[in-house]
Amino acid sequence: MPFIPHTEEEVQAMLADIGASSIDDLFDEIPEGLIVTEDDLKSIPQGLPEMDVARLMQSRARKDGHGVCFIGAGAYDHHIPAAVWQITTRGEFYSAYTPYQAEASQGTLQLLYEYQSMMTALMDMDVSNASLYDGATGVAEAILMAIRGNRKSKSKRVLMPRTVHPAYRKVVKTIVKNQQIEVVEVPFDMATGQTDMAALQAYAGEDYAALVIPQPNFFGVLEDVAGMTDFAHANGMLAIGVVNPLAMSVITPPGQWGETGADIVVGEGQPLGAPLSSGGPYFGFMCCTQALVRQMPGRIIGKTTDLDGKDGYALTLQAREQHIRRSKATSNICTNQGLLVTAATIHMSLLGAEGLARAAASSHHNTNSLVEQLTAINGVEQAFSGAAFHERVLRLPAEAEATLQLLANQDVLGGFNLKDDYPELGDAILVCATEQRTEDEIAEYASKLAKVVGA
Amino acid sequence: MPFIPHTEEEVQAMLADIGASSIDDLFDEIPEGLIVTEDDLKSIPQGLPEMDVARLMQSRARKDGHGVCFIGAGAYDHHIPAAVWQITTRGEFYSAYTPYQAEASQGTLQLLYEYQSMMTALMDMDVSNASLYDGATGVAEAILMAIRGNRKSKSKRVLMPRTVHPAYRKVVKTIVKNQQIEVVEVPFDMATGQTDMAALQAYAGEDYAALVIPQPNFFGVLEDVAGMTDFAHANGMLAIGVVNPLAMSVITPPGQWGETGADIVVGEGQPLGAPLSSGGPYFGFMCCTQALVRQMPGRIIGKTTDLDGKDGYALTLQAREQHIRRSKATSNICTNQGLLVTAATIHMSLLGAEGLARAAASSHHNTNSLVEQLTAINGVEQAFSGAAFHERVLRLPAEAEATLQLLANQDVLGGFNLKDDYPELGDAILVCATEQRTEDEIAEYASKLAKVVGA
Amino acid sequence: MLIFEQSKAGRRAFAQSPATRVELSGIPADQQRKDKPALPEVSEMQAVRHFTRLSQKNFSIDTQFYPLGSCTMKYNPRACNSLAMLPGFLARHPYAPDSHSQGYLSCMYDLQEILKTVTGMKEVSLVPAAGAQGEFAGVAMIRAYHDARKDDARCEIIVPDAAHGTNPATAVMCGYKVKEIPTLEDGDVDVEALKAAVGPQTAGIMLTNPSTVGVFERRIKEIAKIVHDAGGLLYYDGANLNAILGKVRPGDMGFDVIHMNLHKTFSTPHGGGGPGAGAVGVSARLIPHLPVPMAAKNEDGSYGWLTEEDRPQSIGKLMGFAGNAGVLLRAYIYARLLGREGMVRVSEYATLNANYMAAKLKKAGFELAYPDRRATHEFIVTLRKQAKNLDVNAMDFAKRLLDFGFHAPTTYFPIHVPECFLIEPTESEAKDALDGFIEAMIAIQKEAETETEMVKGAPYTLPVRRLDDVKAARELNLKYQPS
Amino acid sequence: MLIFEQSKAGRRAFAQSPATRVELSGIPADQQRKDKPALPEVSEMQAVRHFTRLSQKNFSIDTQFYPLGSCTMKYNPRACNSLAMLPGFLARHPYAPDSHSQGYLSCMYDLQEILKTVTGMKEVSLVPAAGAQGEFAGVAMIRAYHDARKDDARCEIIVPDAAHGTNPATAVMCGYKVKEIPTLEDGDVDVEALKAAVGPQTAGIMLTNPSTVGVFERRIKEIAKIVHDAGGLLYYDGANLNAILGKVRPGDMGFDVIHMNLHKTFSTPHGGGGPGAGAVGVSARLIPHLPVPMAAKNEDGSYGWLTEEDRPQSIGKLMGFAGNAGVLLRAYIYARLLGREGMVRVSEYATLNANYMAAKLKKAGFELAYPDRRATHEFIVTLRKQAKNLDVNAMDFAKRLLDFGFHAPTTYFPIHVPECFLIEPTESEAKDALDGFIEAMIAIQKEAETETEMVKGAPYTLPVRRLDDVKAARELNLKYQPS
Ligand SMILES: Cc1ncc(COP(=O)(O)O)c(C=O)c1O
Ligand SMILES: Cc1ncc(COP(=O)(O)O)c(C=O)c1O
Repeated sequence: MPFIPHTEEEVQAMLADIGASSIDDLFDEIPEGLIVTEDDLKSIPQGLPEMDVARLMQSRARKDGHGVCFIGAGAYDHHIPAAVWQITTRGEFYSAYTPYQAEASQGTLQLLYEYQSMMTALMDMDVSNASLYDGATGVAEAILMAIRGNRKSKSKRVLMPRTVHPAYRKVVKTIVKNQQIEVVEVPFDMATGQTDMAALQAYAGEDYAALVIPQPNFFGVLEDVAGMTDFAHANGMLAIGVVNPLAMSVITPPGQWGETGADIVVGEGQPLGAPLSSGGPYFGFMCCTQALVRQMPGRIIGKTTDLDGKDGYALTLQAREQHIRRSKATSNICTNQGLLVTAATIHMSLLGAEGLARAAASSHHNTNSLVEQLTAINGVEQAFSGAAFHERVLRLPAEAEATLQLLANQDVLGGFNLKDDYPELGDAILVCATEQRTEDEIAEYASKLAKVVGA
Repeated sequence: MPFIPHTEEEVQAMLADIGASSIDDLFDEIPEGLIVTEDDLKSIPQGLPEMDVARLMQSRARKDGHGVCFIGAGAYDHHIPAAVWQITTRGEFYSAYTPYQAEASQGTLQLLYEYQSMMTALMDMDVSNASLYDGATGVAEAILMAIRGNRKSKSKRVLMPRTVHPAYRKVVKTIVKNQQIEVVEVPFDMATGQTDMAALQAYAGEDYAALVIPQPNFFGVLEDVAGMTDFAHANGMLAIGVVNPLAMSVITPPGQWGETGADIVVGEGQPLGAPLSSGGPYFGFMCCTQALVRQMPGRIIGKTTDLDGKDGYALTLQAREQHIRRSKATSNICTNQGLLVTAATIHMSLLGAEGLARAAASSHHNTNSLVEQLTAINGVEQAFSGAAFHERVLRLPAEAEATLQLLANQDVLGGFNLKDDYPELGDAILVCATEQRTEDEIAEYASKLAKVVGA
Repeated sequence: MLIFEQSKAGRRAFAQSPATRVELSGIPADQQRKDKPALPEVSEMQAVRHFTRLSQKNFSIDTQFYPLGSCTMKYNPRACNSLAMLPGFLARHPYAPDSHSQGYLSCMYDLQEILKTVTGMKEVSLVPAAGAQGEFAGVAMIRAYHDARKDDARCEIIVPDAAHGTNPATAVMCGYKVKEIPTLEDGDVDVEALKAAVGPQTAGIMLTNPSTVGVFERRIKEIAKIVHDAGGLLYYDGANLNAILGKVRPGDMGFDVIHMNLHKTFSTPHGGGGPGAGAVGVSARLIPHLPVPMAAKNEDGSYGWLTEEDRPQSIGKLMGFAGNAGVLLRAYIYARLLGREGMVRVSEYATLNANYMAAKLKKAGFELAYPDRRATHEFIVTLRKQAKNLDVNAMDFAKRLLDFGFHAPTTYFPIHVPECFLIEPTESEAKDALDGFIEAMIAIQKEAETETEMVKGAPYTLPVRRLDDVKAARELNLKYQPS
Repeated sequence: MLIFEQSKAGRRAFAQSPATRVELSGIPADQQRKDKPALPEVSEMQAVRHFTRLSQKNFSIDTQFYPLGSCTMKYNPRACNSLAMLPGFLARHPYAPDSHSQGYLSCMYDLQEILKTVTGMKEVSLVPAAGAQGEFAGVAMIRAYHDARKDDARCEIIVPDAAHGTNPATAVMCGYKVKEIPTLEDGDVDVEALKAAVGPQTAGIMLTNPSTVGVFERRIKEIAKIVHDAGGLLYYDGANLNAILGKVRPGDMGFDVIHMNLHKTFSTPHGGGGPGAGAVGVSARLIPHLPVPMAAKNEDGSYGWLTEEDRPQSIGKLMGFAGNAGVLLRAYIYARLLGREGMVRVSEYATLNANYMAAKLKKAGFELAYPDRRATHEFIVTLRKQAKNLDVNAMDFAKRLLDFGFHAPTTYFPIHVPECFLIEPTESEAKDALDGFIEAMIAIQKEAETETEMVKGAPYTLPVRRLDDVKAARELNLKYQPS
């Protein structure tokens, strides 16, 4: 029996010890009529040996994953060192659980402490938790946290620029709406692609718990993060940064925004060692100021000592969490994205600050050269004038969806179609070329696009 | 600098400790004119980041390995559990060396002891070594060992059936010829595909050190191993079995051949967990009787105890080996194929006797059904009448090489062309369908072959 | 030693980034980072060695028996890992067009179908990232259902006192008040208390069956009727699905919405704390509210996505993309390896193992929390006598078990049972492992009687001795600071 | 516990073999196996757990500093593993037609070219499975060369006394007699003795440079001339190539044939004892004798094989197929990661590390075997004084080093230096690791002086205490036998 080690003899011996005559007896407390019949399950396929499942999955995997990827929009095709996943999938990391027994989990715990140290360094923030589900849920948790933690505001309203990833805004809505929290959207400047600072100013003096600040924003455009952070603080709001962690190796990090820095920072950890993998598992990261640490959701690891005075690591501040605090917890999160954090920690150790900066700068460079070549095509134009990092919005002279499909048919995944989320932009797409894209691939995209749009 | 951890500061500090002013100084004992110039190496490509090398290798790997494999001929496309290589490539196995410091290598040593236990069980022999390079060199080593170890014979001649893998026979020749050892080939019966017992009888009473006995032989045909073993022993020769280890899960093992069993058994370990991988690394295995253990080449692991009386494992009988015995060693082998033995030990543990028998029987069954379908094609015939296991020789109604290439062009790798090695068989190929081949694949081969040979 | 303590300025893993550093052209100087983040600077080998050695400091399923109750720590087949990480799956961008996604989509569609059938629910969405998010999705759907009916007065979720902490926390996140009901002496929910608790304010009840006390809720149908009659819906916390997989279906028990912890029952790895996957299944009336996106089969046999447009009443999106895809692939692979016949065996042998351990520990003198009940896939031992008489509590037993090479069971949960061990062996452990654990418990009991202080000082054989949790919380040290 | 001791009749890893057992049709009953081989019967998880835990009992490069002299235990880049195991490479059958082998063949061709250039040889064959087989190929070529010239009287191979055991063992396997020549006080070969040894009976000499005593053979050109003048050929044992990679080329020194240990210099993993790869390179006159097959570039730019037919004077085939292909792929990947500039650095930093350690150990009072020489990539410490004065020998130091978390250097080799440690740090170790080792040596020296018995009882912190080798050889126990 797959994955069951029992021999018939053992089963009999065990039943004898239990005092039952069959395994079925062990289910005798289940009320009549509830036991499933064979017929109930017959639409589920029969079990297959590993060999057959392997053949099936190989044939399915071959259908996907081809095509040269110029899509970013929150998930990026960066290089991941081979060492990362070879170590991450070692049984001791892969098949352990949350380090409840600290002494038997020092591997995971020390690693998480190192992760927290790395994330705070990258963000220039005081503290970090040990992960949330993903970037989108991270924003939602940050908003809930800001509402709990903002002592200057009693409001359940937050300001959310439309330049935040549309999927994140949707997730935020799903998560916070039941708590009567109002998410007020702030428009963007159609010329620059930045949040409209004038529109933001209109909220000055009003009671909002927080302002969300994306950097770079969904369009790749850099926001006036200093101005926005200072605006928030001047108006009693907490500043919540939503950042691409790789970008923070070269772009001013949230801890340095404006006069005093952001209060909470969240984002999608995917660029730090998670393969594209259809969108998950990735991980959400969250950092905040020391003042807010007790409002933070998720696991936090602290350094301590053992009975002999030796250094060790343990889960700490558990009184924030659901398993202790139950209905008064900072969040319901329990299982997080530990293994991805393991990968990210190894990834950051292998790249280091210099390696991350090179990957970031090289991605930026490749996108620049992609944009240059694509905008040389008649009718293809940059949508925004604002300085942008690593991603760019282009207007197309043809229907965006059809154009992207024609490119895809030639195995070029040309970008993310903005039409559904930003109809005001017309036929516009978001493009991205990471450090993995070669000059040939970029030139090929340009030549294929030129043909497709008939230029 | 790739894979070099030194910082410039450290280099200076180290040079200061050495009392040298530059790294170049450290090479100052090298005679004038021998130091390589940049120009000397310029045809070697410059270093590439892992990302670029990955892209290169991925594009090269994609050129190979497609096609449905019906080739056997000494290397078989068997299922390997995913666990095998995930554990085998753990750093502690992968990046360790020969367990010279036994206390720091109990992982490898215990595993090798378990391997020896498994191989002796599978072969029903007294002892096993910890591997040789491959099956072919295993036969050569067995011959050298037989000549050293056969007390009844002073001869430097051995008998070698032509049914032994042709590549093995070539390797034997390369290795033993410089020691004036004569390898006398014994013909096979064109009807059965077995070694010609009458021809063998002709050597009765002559002084030969050993008779090599393949099972199954290169044609897949089962030899009269009992008769051959008893013949050898009756004539003062040692019996050297050359077997497919997977086959031994269902076929009479060498320890049970004839009256007293084979004396030495060698073979290719590939069917026990090594991927096809272009022919290597695989491993050669060798077992023998207790009487011959001190003549055996290669590492041997023994169980012993530590200072506290606790069980442990260590290299033993090292006095046979080159690092102790130098010019009088049983072989020059030093590095063997340890990691493949690691894989094989895990593989055998996962399959067990029952799993190996199922894989063997299922391969046999699939080959039977392949042969049935192929011989239904006009002009395609079985070459031999002898009972065969898992591989079969077929005569084709068309030129073998051209036929195989036409099949390959349709991504069917149809078998091994026997023409070069056995011209007397005409246009004949050796086919094989392991347990991994599906009914559909077999049917597809048949239908493509039918078209190719115009039937 | 921390990786930071191995850092030297200028050291790096050179092969891991582009060979040259290019200019950040177009980015204004004031937006560029001035300082260099203090990440460790180590060579590739140093990183590999450091993390390889760190890993060795963990207990895990691949190395130890790990009977952590409520967590279903069973064998994670290695094939699930290698097949989910096939290059084609890893390379698929979440926004790749359907034409480049048929492999992945077909797996997701098949998985939805399998989960529907094995739980008896009408439709399944795979989006939630873990159990707690599945709970959120479930309760949010209950709310969406009442809202859609303008049944606005329903502001309470009923939760048994034995419930997992995520249950009340989730209810609150969905804007509900929590009403707790007690557990009876025999482990069943207090149905009388439930009757008293329900009313027009009742949005629903969150239950798990078998419950977190390790027994099957025998009056489940009656409970369902009480709640449904009051106009509430029933939520099933699928954390304990391993106990009944292929044996009883939540849909048949009357639940309206369930989540499944695929990282438990479908054996995707726990990864040191995640990722998980908390797929949700619903009865017919909640279908419109399921979170999006979901995999769908088109008329031409190809696969695509169902989105907000197709499901305007959906509670919406829960994750940035479509959920923990790689985890879902592993669950799918596991499901195909097991097949329908294998699923039934999961619950049967998980139950056999738990009942065997319970019986043996009881014989050895340990006190079961529910001695007159069948154990399900897990059961509770209470060490209150040991704590009282010997001053050796559940934590001491837990730490000492580590020295015997066993991960401790879940301790001090459920919270209403004093000094408890929640023990879940799972179906993948052999009798030898169970016997070894039982012997260790007996040995520790003896030690507790004769060498009390020794037991209270455990563990002794791990990388660290017992750690000071209080200090960790009082003198917060949450990141490396160079000294 | 052995895996056999976890076995239970009837247990297995069910997913790992076909679901049903089919008949062995067509095979006569007397050829069918009657008994069931006594392999362990365990579940998949038991096997995974057993071997995962076993692995943890090893020291390895990924976990420890491993300065095993003559073995070049350096970092094995993880990329080499994952890229060599790409599905396309793993699935290629060795007899696949060239049309299905262009990826593999192009890598092999490129590798041959790189190795040619970096060694200064004229052509390279990749077939040999390890260093010793490379030696065999080399000496067999020397023999083939003399034979082809009918120069039949050459029956001796000269070998320095410091040579690795494989050198004399190989010469004998090739049918030669071995003549040893001594090493001088300063570590160089005794050239006068060499002059006396050569003659019409000389087939060749086997050398490694730097030699196994860790110094560069300064009179190498003179040696080459002496041997060549006598009509012999020069064989280069490439085990120490790491010392001179990209710095000095054996071809330029006058060697006629060399082997390379790709598992050393090109960092393919040692795998607990292999597999290796012992590629051979030759000067022009030996080209016809190289072992087959070799990768070749066709005129149309495609790749193919050179076989016996193309090379009728080849010594022939050495391996069943074309060698340890997966190891060769790893070496190729490593070569591409390094590039030409990286190769030079290998020898430079390997040499820097060795000289640094030698200097520091000398300052700490340890006796170097060749104190007046530059160290190359390795060097020798002799503990003869410690053995004599304190009764603590090299083996004791070695075992005690294990307790400090360092693998011991090579001990008692080369054999002519008493109580020696041959220490090879390699270029991939950081100064911190070297310093740690040096401190451990100093600490052990102190212990040896004050706690002699303690040192002699080491190790204490490993899975076992010191093992009884004599018992292992006397009471041979080479396999599990159920008790
Ligand atoms: C009973 C119960 N409910 C819910 C959960 C929460 O699941 P997750 O950790 O996947 O969020 C758990 C997990 O431990 C649990 O045991
Ligand atoms: C100097 C020297 N020569 C030859 C060899 C033999 O190489 P291999 O072990 O690859 O057969 C070794 C390996 O240890 C060596 O150190």
